[in-house]
Amino acid sequence: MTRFLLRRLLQSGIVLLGVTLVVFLLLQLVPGDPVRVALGTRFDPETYEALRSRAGLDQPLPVQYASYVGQALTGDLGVSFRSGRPVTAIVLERLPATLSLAITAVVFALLVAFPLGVLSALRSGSVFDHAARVFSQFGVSVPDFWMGIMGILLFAGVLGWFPPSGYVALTEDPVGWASHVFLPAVTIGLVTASILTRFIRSSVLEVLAEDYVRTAEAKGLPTRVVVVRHVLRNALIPVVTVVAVQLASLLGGVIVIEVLFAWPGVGRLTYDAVQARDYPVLQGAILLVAALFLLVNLLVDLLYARLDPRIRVR
Amino acid sequence: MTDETVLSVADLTVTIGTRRGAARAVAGVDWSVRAGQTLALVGESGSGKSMSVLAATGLAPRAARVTGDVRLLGTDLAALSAARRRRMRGRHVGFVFQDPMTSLNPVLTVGRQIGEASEVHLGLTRRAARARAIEMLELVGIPSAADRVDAYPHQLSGGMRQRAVIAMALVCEPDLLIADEPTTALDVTTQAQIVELVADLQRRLGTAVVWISHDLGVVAGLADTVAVMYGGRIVEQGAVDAVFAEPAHPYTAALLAARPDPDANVTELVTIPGTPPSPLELPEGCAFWPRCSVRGDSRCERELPPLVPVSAGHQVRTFYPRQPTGEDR
Amino acid sequence: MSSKRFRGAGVALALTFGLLAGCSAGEGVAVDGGQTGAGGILTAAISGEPDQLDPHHTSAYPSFQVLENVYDTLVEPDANLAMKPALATEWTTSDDQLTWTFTIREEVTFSDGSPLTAEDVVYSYNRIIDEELNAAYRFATVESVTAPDPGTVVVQLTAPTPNLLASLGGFKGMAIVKKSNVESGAAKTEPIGSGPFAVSSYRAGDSTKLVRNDNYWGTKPKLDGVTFTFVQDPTVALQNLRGGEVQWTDNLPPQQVSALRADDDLVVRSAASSDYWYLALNQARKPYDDVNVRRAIAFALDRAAITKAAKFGLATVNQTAIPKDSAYYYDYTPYQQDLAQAKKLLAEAGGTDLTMDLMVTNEYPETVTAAQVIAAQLKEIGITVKIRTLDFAQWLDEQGKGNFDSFMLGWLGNIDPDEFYYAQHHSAGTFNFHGYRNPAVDNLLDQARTETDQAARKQQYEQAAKQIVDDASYLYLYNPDVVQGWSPQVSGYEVRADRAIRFRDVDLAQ
Amino acid sequence: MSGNGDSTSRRALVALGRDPLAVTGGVVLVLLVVAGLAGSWLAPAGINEVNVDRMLQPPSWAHPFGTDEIGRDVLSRVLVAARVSLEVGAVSVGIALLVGVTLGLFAGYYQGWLDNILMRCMDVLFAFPVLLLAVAIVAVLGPGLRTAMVAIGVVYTPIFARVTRAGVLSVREQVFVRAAVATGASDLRIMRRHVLPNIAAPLIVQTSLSLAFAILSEAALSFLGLGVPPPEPAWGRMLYDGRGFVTEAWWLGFFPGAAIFLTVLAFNLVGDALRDVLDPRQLTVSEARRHAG
Repeated sequence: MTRFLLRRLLQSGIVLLGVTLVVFLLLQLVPGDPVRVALGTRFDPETYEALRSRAGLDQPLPVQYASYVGQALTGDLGVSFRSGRPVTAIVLERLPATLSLAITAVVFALLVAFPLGVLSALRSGSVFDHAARVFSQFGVSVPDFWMGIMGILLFAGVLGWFPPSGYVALTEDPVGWASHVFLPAVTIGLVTASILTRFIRSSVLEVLAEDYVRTAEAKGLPTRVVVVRHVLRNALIPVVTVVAVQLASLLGGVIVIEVLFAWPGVGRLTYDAVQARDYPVLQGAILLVAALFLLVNLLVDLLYARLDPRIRVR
Repeated sequence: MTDETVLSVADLTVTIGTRRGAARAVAGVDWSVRAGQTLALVGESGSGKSMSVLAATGLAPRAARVTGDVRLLGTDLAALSAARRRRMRGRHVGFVFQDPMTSLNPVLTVGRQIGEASEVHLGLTRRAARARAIEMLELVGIPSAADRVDAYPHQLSGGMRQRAVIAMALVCEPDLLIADEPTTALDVTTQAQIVELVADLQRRLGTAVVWISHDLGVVAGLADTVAVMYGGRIVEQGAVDAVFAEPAHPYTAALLAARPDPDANVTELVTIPGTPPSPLELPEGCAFWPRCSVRGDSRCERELPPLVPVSAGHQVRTFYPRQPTGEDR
Repeated sequence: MSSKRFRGAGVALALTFGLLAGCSAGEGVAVDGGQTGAGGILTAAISGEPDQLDPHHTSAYPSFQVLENVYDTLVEPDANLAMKPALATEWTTSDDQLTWTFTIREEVTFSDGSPLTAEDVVYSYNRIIDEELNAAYRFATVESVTAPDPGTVVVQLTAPTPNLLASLGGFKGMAIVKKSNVESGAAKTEPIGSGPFAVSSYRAGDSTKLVRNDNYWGTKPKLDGVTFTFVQDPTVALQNLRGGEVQWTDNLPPQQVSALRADDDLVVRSAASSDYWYLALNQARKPYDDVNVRRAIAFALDRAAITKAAKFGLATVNQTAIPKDSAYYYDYTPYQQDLAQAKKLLAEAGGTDLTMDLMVTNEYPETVTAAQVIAAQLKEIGITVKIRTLDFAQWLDEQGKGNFDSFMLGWLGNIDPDEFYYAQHHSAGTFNFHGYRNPAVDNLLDQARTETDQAARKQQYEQAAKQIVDDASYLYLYNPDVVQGWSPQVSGYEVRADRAIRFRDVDLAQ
Repeated sequence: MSGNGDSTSRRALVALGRDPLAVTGGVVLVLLVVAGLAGSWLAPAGINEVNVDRMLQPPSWAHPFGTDEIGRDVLSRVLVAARVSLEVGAVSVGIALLVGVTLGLFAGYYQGWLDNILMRCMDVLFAFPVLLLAVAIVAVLGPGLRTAMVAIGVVYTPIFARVTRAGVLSVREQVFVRAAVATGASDLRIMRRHVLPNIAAPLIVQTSLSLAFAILSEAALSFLGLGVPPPEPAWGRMLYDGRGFVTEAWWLGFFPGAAIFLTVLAFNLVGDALRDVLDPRQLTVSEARRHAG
C-alpha cells in the first residue's frame, strides 16, 4: 500500500512537472513577444523593459523555467498583465463558483444516472433499457452550449422560472444561488449523466455476468441483496473513478457553460484571459486546473484502494 | 439414508433466444437424484449438462425458456412464485461452481459470503452467521478458520477458495449439493482433495449430490449413477459401474477412450474428431452422427434414436448399441 | 494598453448637449424634488468587468464606470461637457497662457477620512507623468506640477494649451489618488478616492460594491450604495432589469431598443455619443495609395445599411467624424452610394479583381458584423474582401506594424476636434497607421491646435475635415448612440454623451 | 493474419447493416458528406448575401430556417457549414491518428524508457481538460481554422496513443509476432505487417467516436469565437453570433445547434455500432473524457 502510494505520488509529481513545462512553453510559443502584445499600442522601450524584467523574460529560458517552477511551488504564479494582481489570488477567487457548479452538476448527474444505469442494466433489453440508451446517446451527442441556449430559451425566456444567467454566492444567498445554478448545473449534469449512465450500465452488466453473482443467486439471496451487496458493490468501484474524473474536469471549469451562463468560475477566467491575452493568468489557471485534475486522480486511486481489497495489499 | 428423491427432472427443455434464433440447449431430459446418492452428469462443454441443472433450480439465464417438470423434495418448483422458489433453492440446494477464483465476490470477506445464506434462510444474526462460517470453514478443513473467516478471497489459494465455496454451499445443510465441475480449475493434487472432501461430507451429512463433469475419471470413483449428455440430450444413463463397464453408446465409449490413462504416455491423448454441434444448428437425426465412428445407416442422419434400455436401469439413445464385449474397458 | 485611443475624453468645449429630445421631458430631477428619498442600494448591470480599480492603470471602460463614482478630478465636465469646478474651486491663467494656478477645495477628505491637499494632486499628476501611465500624453505640454501651499497647485506649461481643463477633467484616468493607497498596491482592489461613493468590495467575475462616502465634499448621495454586476449578455441584462434584480443597465439588446422605448415598465433613454466608427485603408500599400481607389470604395458603401446591421439603427450615419450635436459638426456628405461612379473610379485607377484584407476584432463585435456587410457591398464593384478577425491585442499589434489593407474601428470619447483629427490624420500623428500624408492638412491641424479664436479654429477644422474626407483618409461611417435603461423607481439619472455614469444624484423609490 | 482485416470488415458491414441505429447514423453521415461537398450548390441562397431589409426573419417558405441578424439565409449557411465541420473533424482526427498511432506503436513495441517517456508525455497532455487545452493552444497560436485543427488534433492524440499502445502490448506477445521476430523481419516491417492490422479494430472504433468529439470541440471553439472566423459559416460560430438574439429569434440558435447535434449523434451511433461489432470490450477513453471542460 505504501509503495503503491509512493509510486502514484511520484508519478503524479512527474506528470505535474511536465504540466508546468507545457504551461511554461505555451508562453514561449506565442508568436511575437507576449509583453509586446500585452502592451498593445502603448509601446515604449522603458515600460517594455520594465515589464519584461518584472516577468523575468530577460533571463535565459532554463533559468526562467526553474524560477517559474520554484515560485509556483511557493504559490506564486506571477502577476496579471491586465490587472497587476497576483495570479494565485485571481484564480483562487474563481474556485468557489466553479466548485459549487461542478459539485451540483455531478450530484444532479448521479441522481439521474445511477437509477437509470443500474435499472437499465438489470433490465437489459427491456423498453426501459432502450429508453435509457437513447437518453444517454442523445446526452453524449448534444452540444452542451446548445442545450444551454435552448434551456435559457425555455426556462428563462418562455416559462420564466429561472434567471437566464448570472451568479450569486452560495454563502450570501442560498436561494438566489440555487435559482442561478439550476440551468447551468442541469445543462452540464445532463451531459455528465448520460456519460455516467452508459458507464454504470456497462459496469453493472459486466458484473452481472460474473460467476460470483450467480453464486449469490444460487445461495437464494433476495434479489435486493444480490444487487446491492454483490452487484453494485463491485460495479460501482470503476464508476467512482469515472465520477471523479468527470468532477475533476468540471473543476477545470466548463468553459462554454460558464461563458454562456456568465458564471464567474475558472472556465470564464480562462476565457477572459485568452480574450485579453493575459498570459500569466492563463498559465496560472491552466496549471491550477491540471494540478487539481492530477490531485483528484490521485485521490481516486487511493479511494479505489479503499474500495477494492485486491489493491489494498499490493 | 432414505430412498427419498431429492430432485427430479422430467422432460426438461431449455430454449435460449439469441439474436440468431432460438437455441435448444436442453431437449427433453429426465433424471433424478436421491438422498445420499450421487448423480454424475457427463458431457463435453455445450452438451447441456450444466444448463439442465441451472434451469432446474431456477438459475437459467433470463433469455432462457424452461419447460418440464421439476420437483425438489416433492415440491413442483414451477408452481412456486419466484421468491419461494428462490428460498427453496437457497435452503435446500447448495452450489459449487467451476472456478473458485471467480465464484467468490472479491470485495466481501469469505466469512461474510459463507454466512449470508444462513442469515437469510436460517434467520441467524450476523454474529451467529459468522460463528457458523468459522464452523463451516473448520468442517471443510481450512486451518485457523477463525482468522481466515475475515480474509478476502484473493488472500486464499485456489484449493482453499474451493473449500470455502463448498463451505458456503453447505452452510444451510442442504439436501442437495450441485457441484458444477468443481475441480476443473484446480491442480491434480487439490482435485483429489476436493473430491475426497465432498465424498466425506456427503457421507457425514447424507446430502444428495449432482456432480457435473466432463472428466469420466473423476466421476468413476464418486457417482452412483451417471448420465451422459450430448447435444442437449441424454445419450446414455445408468448405474456408474454398468455404464463404465459396458458403454452402449459410441459417444460414451469414445469419451472413455479419450480419458487420459495415468499409465500411458500423456502425449498420446486419444481425441474424438470433430466438434460438438452448436445448439443453434442441431442435426435432424442423431446429434452425434457427424462424429460417430459407427454411423450405421442414413436413419441415424434423419431420425432421432429413442432412449432404449440395454439392461436394468441402463438406457441408451442409439440405433446401434455397442455389444457388451468389455473390450474397451 | 489602449486607453489612449479608446478612453481618452478630449478637450472640453462647449459642445451642444447631446440628449435626445425624449430625455428632456421630466428627466433629471426627481419628481419629489429635494426630498431625501428612501436611499437603498442600486444595482447596476454593466456589460464588462473592471480589470482593476487603479484609475491611472486601468484602461477598461467598466473600470471607469465604477471609478466615475469613486474618484474626483480637479475639474469635471457638466451635462453639456463644459468643465466646471470639482476639487479645484477656481483657477487663473497667466497672460502668456503658460502658468495655470488652481485653488484646491478646502476640507476635502478621502473616503478614509484623511485630508486631500495640493500635495495629493502633485503626487497623482507626477505619478502619471513619471511612470508614463496611460494618460501621460495629456500632460504633453506640461513642464511641471507644483504645490506652493496645501491649497494651491501650479501647472507650468511649455506651450499654450487651450484645452488643458479638458485634459485634466475629461475622465477619471486623471483622478486624484492617495499616495499610501497606491504604494501599498491596495488601489487595484480597494481604491480610496474622494468621490461620492467608496468601494466596499471587489469580487472579480462577480460584482463590485460601493457604499456612500459620508465624508464626500459635495451634496451627500441619497443612495446607500451602488452594486455593479457584470452581465455580458444584453438579453440577460434586460431580463434582470425587468425582474427587478437590477435597476439600471447600459447593456440593452440593441435590436429591442425601439420596442423598449414604448414600454412603460422601463425607462430607456439615449444620447448621441461623440464616438465615431470608420474604415481605414492602408495608404502605404498599393493600390490604396491611389485616392481614386479609396474614393471608389467610399462610393460603394451604403452607410445606412452598415449602420442598420451594426447598430440596429442606434446610430447616426455620418461622413465626417464629429457628430451632429457638436459645435464643430461639419455638414459634408459627398459620398452617397453610387456603384457606377465607384466602378468608374476603380477602372480609372486600373484596379480590377481586387482582393482586400479587412482587419476587425472580436473585442468590438460591431466591426465584425459591419465588415460582413461591407464585404457584401464591395463585392458589387468587384472587390473581394477577406475579413480577418483578431483578438484586440493582436489587432493592435498588426495595426502598429502596418500589416493590413484596411481595418475598421471606432474612436470613443473624443470631444475636442484636435482629438478627432490630429493623431489620426497629421503625418506625424501617433495613430496615423494608415499612412495618410497631406501637407495642407498637417498645416491646418497644427494651426488649429493653438488657435485661441473659436471661430477661426472652427473654420480651420472644417477645411481640414473637408480635405480628409475628399482624400478618403478615413471612410467615416456613423456616430453611435449611448443607450441606457433603468427602472421607473430610479430618479435623478441622466444619460451623458461622454458615457460617464454618475449615481451621485440618483434616488431609488422603494 | 492478413485475411483477418478483410473478413473483419465484411463482418462489420453485415452487422452494421442489421443495426437500425447504425444505418440511421450512416444515412445522416452520407447526407452530411453530400452537404459538405455540394453545400454551396444546394444552398437556396448565397451564404454571404447580406440584406439589412430582411434581418431576423422567422422561418418562411422563402427562408425555411429564417434569416440571421444581417439578413442572410440561415438554411444556406447551415448547409455550407457542414463542410467546415467535416473538414475540421477529419483533419484534426487525422493528425491525432497519425501522431498518436505512431507514438503508441513505438512505445508499445519497444517498451522500456522510450515507452516511459512517450507515455508520460501523453499523461501530461491527458492532465488537461480537453477544451481547456484546445483553448490554450488556440490562444497561443491565434484563432482560426488551421489552429483549431491543430489544437483539437493535439488534444486527441493521447487517446490514440493509449489505445494503440494497449493493442500493441497484447499483440506483441502473440505467436505470429514472435515468429516474425524469429524470422528476422525488421521492426518496422513487423509493426506494419503484423501489429497494425491486428489493432485496426479498436482504432477504427476510436476514430469514428473521435470524429464526433472533434466536431463537438470545433463547435465549442467556434462558439467561443476562437474557431472558424467570419464570414465563413460554421455551426458553432453561427450560435456565437446568434447568442444575443436567441430570445427573439430562436431559429438562429436552434438550427445550427441541431445540425451539430445530428452530426455528432450520427458519428456516435456509427462508432458505437462499430464498437459492438469490432471491439465489444473496448473502454472508450474519450467517452469518459468527453466533458469538453
